Amino acid sequence: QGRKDSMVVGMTLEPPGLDPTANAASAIAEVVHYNIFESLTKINADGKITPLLAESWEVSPDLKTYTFKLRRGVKFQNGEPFNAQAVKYSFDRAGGEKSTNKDKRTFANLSTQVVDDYTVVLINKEIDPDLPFLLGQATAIIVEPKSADTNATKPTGTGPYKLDSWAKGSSLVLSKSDSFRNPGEAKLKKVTFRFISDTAAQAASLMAGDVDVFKPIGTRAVAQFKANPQFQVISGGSRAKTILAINNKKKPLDDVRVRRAILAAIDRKAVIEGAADGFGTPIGSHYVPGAEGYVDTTGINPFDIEKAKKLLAEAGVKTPLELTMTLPPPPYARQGGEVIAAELAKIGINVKIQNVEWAQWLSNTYGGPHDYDLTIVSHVEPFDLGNYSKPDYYFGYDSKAFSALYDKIKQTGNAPERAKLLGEAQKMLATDAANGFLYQPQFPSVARKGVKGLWKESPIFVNDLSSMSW
Amino acid sequence: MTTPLLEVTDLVRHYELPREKLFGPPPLVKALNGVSFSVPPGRSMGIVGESGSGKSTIARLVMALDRPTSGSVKLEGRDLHTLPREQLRAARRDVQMVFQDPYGSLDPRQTVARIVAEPLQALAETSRAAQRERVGESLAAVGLRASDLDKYPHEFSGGQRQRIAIARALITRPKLIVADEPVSALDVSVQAQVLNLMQDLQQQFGISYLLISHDLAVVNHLCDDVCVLHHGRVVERGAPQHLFAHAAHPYTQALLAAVPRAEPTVVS
Amino acid sequence: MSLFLFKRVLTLIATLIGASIIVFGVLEILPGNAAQLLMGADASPEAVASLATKLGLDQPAWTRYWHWIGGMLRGDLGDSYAYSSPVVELILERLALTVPLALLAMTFTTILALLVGVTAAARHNKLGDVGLMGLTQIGIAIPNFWFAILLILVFSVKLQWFSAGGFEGWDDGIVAGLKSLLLPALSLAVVQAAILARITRSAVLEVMREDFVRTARAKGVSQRAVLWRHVLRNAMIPVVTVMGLQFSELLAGTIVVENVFYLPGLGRLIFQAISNRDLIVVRNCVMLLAAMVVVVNFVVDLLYAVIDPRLKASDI
Amino acid sequence: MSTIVVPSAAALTVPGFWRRALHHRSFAIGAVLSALLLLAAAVSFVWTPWSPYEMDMAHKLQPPSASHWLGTDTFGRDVGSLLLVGARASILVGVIAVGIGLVAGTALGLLAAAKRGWVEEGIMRLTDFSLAFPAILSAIMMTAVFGAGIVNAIVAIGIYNIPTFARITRASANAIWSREYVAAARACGKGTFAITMQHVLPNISAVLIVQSTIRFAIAILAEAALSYLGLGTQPPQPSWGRMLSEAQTMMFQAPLLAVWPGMAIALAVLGLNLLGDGLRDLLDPRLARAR
Amino acid sequence: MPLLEVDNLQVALQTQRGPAEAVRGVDFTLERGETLGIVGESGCGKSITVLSLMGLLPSSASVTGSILFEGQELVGKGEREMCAIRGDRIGMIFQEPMTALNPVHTIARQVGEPLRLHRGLSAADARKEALALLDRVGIANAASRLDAYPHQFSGGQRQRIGIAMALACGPDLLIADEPTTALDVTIQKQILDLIAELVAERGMALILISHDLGVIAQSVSKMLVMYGGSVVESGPTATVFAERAHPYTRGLFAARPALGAPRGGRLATIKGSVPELVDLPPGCPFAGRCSYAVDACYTTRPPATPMPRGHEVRCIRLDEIAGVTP
Ligand SMILES: Nc1ncnc2c1ncn2[C@@H]1O[C@H](COP(=O)(O)OP(=O)(O)OP(=O)(O)O)[C@@H](O)[C@H]1O
Ligand SMILES: Nc1ncnc2c1ncn2[C@@H]1O[C@H](COP(=O)(O)OP(=O)(O)OP(=O)(O)O)[C@@H](O)[C@H]1O
Ligand SMILES: [Mg+2]
Ligand SMILES: [Mg+2]
Repeated sequence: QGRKDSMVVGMTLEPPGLDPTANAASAIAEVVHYNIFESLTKINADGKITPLLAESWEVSPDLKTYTFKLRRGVKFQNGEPFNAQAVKYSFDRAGGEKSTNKDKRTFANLSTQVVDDYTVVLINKEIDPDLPFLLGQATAIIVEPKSADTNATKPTGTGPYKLDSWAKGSSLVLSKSDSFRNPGEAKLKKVTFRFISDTAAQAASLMAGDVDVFKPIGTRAVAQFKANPQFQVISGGSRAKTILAINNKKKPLDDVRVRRAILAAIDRKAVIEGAADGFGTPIGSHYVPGAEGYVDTTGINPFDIEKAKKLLAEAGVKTPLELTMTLPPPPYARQGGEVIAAELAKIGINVKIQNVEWAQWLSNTYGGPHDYDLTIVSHVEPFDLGNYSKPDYYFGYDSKAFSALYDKIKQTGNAPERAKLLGEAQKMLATDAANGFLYQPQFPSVARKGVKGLWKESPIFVNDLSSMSW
Repeated sequence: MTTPLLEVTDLVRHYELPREKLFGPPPLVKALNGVSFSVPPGRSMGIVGESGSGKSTIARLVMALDRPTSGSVKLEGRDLHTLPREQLRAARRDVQMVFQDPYGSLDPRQTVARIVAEPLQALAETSRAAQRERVGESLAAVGLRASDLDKYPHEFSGGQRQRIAIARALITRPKLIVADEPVSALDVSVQAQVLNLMQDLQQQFGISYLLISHDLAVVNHLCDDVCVLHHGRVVERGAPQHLFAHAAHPYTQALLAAVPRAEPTVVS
Repeated sequence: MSLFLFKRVLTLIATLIGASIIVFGVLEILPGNAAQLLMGADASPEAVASLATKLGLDQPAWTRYWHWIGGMLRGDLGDSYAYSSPVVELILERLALTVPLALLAMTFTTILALLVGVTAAARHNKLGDVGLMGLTQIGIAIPNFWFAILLILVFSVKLQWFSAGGFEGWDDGIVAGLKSLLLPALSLAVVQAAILARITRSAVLEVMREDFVRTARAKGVSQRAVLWRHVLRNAMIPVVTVMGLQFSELLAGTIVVENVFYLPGLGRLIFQAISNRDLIVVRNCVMLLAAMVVVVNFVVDLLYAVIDPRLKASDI
Repeated sequence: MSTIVVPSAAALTVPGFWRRALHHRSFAIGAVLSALLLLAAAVSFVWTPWSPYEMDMAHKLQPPSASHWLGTDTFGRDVGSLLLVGARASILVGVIAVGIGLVAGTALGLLAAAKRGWVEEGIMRLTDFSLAFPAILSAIMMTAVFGAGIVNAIVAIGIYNIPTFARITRASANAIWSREYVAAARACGKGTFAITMQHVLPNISAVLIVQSTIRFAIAILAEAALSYLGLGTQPPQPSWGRMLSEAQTMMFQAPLLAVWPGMAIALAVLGLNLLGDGLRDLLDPRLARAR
Repeated sequence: MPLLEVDNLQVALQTQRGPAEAVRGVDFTLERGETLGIVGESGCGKSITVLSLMGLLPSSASVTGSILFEGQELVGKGEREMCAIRGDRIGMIFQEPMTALNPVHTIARQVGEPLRLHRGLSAADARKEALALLDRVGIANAASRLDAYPHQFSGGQRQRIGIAMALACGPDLLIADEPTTALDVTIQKQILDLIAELVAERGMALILISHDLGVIAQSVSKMLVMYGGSVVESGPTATVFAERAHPYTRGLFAARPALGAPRGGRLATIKGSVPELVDLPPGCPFAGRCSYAVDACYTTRPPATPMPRGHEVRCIRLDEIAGVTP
């Protein structure tokens, strides 16, 4: 290949701005995180947390106080130095009143104290053993006070890359930052992101040679690349959970037997095939393989149509039962919905599919009145069992037992103990059929042969460009 | 003195053209500039003149299809343009029209029976059967057969169509038929048939014609009186034989001089 | 001329006022709001609320309407919620693609349609005519996104002559820019060209029946020359009318084609802005489209006068 | 068109109509294709080779075979069955969208032609105004407000048809109003409404029929475009447009999947266009006269 | 050698109802400077006859017989060669002055076009010539109106422009197909006078078509009376007018209302109406409407019967008719 120092990366969605602390779109992090902006810690492909802007950290035994030693000699791209003040500014800003940070609540619980220029202490109001992970996410990037407000259009970070140009709607170019502390680390001089949402166009762009890497690519486009020696297909797990959310508050879905019937009617394999073209691993609860304390719960509500029918009858539900399924735009939801609707039809549940945009889904299904029976969505937050302890959450799952168990998990710092409790929580959700747990999606990427350093697993959605090369 | 059948007094009609300038009056076409004449009952009037002299405009005004800028059209003493709608309807019984184009004046979608009965529908509510009978009579009067009742206009020749149009005009037993160039679209041999027919009907039913034509000979053949129209004014009027023999107005003279005589003048 | 212009300007203003009210009203009842969407599902309600305040979404509709109109009159279209950059910039960037794309597509449409239409008319009812008209029937029946994919398959993937999509702007030169617009323009043009070719054919046939064609031939002008020199210009009135309507169809068609060729155009901007509830962008874009359609129809009327001298005196 | 030829629908009642129709090539082909479209939709109510909703992941994306004549789709459903059932949606879209445009547009156009003056001016400005919003755009806005779905898509397409029909109706009706037979009817004392119903409407009906067949075809395509954007027919209800847009994502792996609905649309549109062309010829009075 | 020699010209047209013989055996000759008139009612084949001279028949037409123009056969001649003759050697004026000119070209361009085509003049030269021509045909102020468009002229003026166009290359034969039917009597007179003047001036041959006997009487020396695609009577104008040998000619003359005739007289009519070409009997086309017709009339085409003074009539019942004075 002639162009050893540049690469074109295809992405499905365009970021609506480049400030991950102001906007939740995951496309922002995929462009800027670890490339332009950095955080104290780094989450790696295998899920391990390693130092980044922090050199090391210590945790107090009560898991509430963290002391971070910061890396020295780091400069922002506008020449300002990186130090403890910048860290305090960033975290206070993220938790502050005017903050539009998606994790505002996390930061509001933190109080940041500057010990010296290169030491900060974080005091957390709640116990959260995952804090080092949270601080490795894009919402926890360290910004420079003077440039912070213009990060959306002129991002200024400490990372190995800086924004070169952005043709909105089309492509965005990052080039190597001269002020980066370790000039040899990034091998690519120039990386272009191209935004292509149409699945067929994604495939075409790869085949026509317009794009070197597509990450992640629409699952429907993958098959043809598997057999093609010019390309490599990479796919790995994530922390995401694609579920059929069931409104636990609505009749007759408030009856556990009905929910179990629904789960029993679902053939997860078929759903994975239909919704994600096979790119997924079945899950039985709101938890994914590879996460701390995972247990296999897929056997708790296995695919069994006869049982499903019996359960429905037991619950006294008159068939056909009419339910609506509200589906947001992504293909996994639209396609998965079609499959599940067909499956539920077999046990006498007539599902009316209602396709909505994200805006509607957010304001009516997820937020506000929780006006829905069934919906399909992928929960990408790594640790979000806590949502089942909130009766107001859109699941409407209201279990005293689970809330108590979850409180206990939060208080527990001891790893094996925690793992055991987490296992119990998973089983409890599965037994209660709190939702239709479907699968852990795998996000396939397609790249030209010769592209190296692509992350296989995706614990978080980033493109770590400094690891990539030809 | 009896009231004339038709009395046209000082008829003026100016057409406004679309405005060309934002401010300033729209351009005017002065189609008629004060035309007066009258037609006594049972007599026929011809109107001749070159193209654009306002002949058809007179026809439209007499038929109350258009409103005059000023002046009046009186039919048996009633001013058509001031009559209330109901009385106008009744007055229309007495005046019917025959148009120039035998292809365009019959609705291609309607049967001959419907076309001919149209004036009846609009006026009095006679029964279907009675209507059909009258249509039959009317068609017979113009020399068409009852079997033609259910045919469509496209099944007839030009001359036959003009007969249908005349039958339609006859059905209300009108006192006046306004005929705007009724034969100029027809072939010479057919033209003679239609002219003869019109003449017969005049004798038979005592109908008056207001005959509009640019062919002097046609007018001469059918009318008791002729008006020569020039630039929206009547420049000369009188009995045709007399007028054509002793034209006084230079325009009439020019008109007459231009008519080619069917006497060979070119010798090889 | 002045009266005509005056009427036109009035129409334009009335259209824009109407459009502004309709667009604003329609978008008001869209469920969901930009703040929630920008912050995502997991955002805390506090964050969403503070963003809404920042964007001015918490003010009454009335105030926002006047704010928008007032801003527009001052030449300030506001800032996009999603991109947090001025709408003017966004739109101008997109226009730099969409307008050339629509013009290029219109050019293809016209050339193809005239060639096919006139050729078919010249071979009226012969094999060539029937064949070409059959082709246009097929052209009309093919959805443009489908044809677009086909073009990509052949010219980008198989032959690799063009890139499969994308647009790098005009900085690399006109040729490079046009090259990336070629396939999209073609896929937009095919359907419209098929329609226009049929119109052209029947208009040409109609004109060919006119007396002056026989006059021209009686002068010794050959059949071909009669067609191109005498007939075509006379046949252009209905053709140009349809072209005017097609231009707005083309603008709308870009929404789909820009999606397939991942072009940063106005159509896609509107489509995305609607689903992002970036209403300020939608409002301004729709106004722009409406204005463009009115202006194009104005140009069409001017063209009439260019084509047909009879219209000069009275209509313009 | 500079002059609108208004064919006579009287020809429809002419005894020779059907005989001539059979000998008219494009009418005959068009009629057969349109009949097939109707037949497919009708048959799908009582019989399809497979259930169009029955998924079979084990047999997805199969090439045409003896059991699945046209192969299977991404969910392992039988494409042939989907195609049959999909015809229903396409017909529905066409009929209702054209119906809305035809009824409302024709009424407006007739009113404009009959009343002239400022009524006409007003109606025409209104249609100008609505033409400034392309169909897809208004459909996108409508579906955004009222939710995606076939009904809203149909209504949006139908509304877009209104100004088109209004303009055509007005132009043709104006031509009729200037005919001498209308003057004759007026001379008989007929009112505006009676003339509109008895003379104008019958005489422009042929134009409207032809335009309807064209608009019908365009509506099918518009539904396909909306489905491509996810705004048309909603699953599990199949429509050709939706099949096509779904197949579009599989163009590289299973190109045949896009060919079937594409061909179905093309044939239906072709049929309707031919039918319209044929009707125009058959209803032309000049041809009828030469019978 | 005569300028034009037409022998047994037959034209068949493809119509909706099958083939129609629009022209069935027309013969005539025309010397240089001679004027020929053709009369007959609508649809009798007048236009088709002259269009076949120009090679401007619809593509569905098939022509047999012979047309010798200065000795060269025009029937079957290629399009290219016909283009060279049209507008150069043969000029033509059409009926409708309102539509015969291209509305979107200036008159200078239209009048100059044949000159540029056949004489290879430059645009400027053609324009100069056009000016001279327009002056000649009596367009007032021609110099200032060269760049005007047809719609800016009156009907009579347009017909003059049409004449200028036909005369541009000084043709040997001028064909005028009902050049005045659409015009007023006063203007008709001007135009006919102009044509007569020009023909005399340039020594051209003229074929003038009209359905108006008056026009024919005043403009031409020889005439043909056509009916149903056939020439039923021909000869010097004065003779035909005097003799009116054919029943149709008689009917035609009698059907015209005469100016100055006393009121109340009835017009003589020909029963029936003009037949359609497809319905014509194999014999005499007029048989169906002729009061003298016998069975033979329907079955055999009457031969041309020569009469004194170059007069010819196609009728087998001449003897019976001769007794009745016209
Ligand atoms: N609706 C109209 N608007 C404007 N001008 C009109 C209108 N109708 C007629 N005119 C003009 O009025 C004048 C007289 O027209 P009219 O039709 O009465 O003439 P005419 O004598 O019947 O002519 P022709 O013999 O050609 O039928 C003409 O100059 C014509 O152009
Ligand atoms: N293009 C054509 N196709 C078929 N038939 C035609 C065509 N042109 C003329 N005809 C028929 O040929 C016959 C002779 O037509 P022609 O034009 O020569 O008549 P004409 O004597 O010039 O009549 P008019 O006085 O009306 O001009 C008519 O019956 C006409 O219907
Ligand atoms: Mg008139
Ligand atoms: Mg003729």
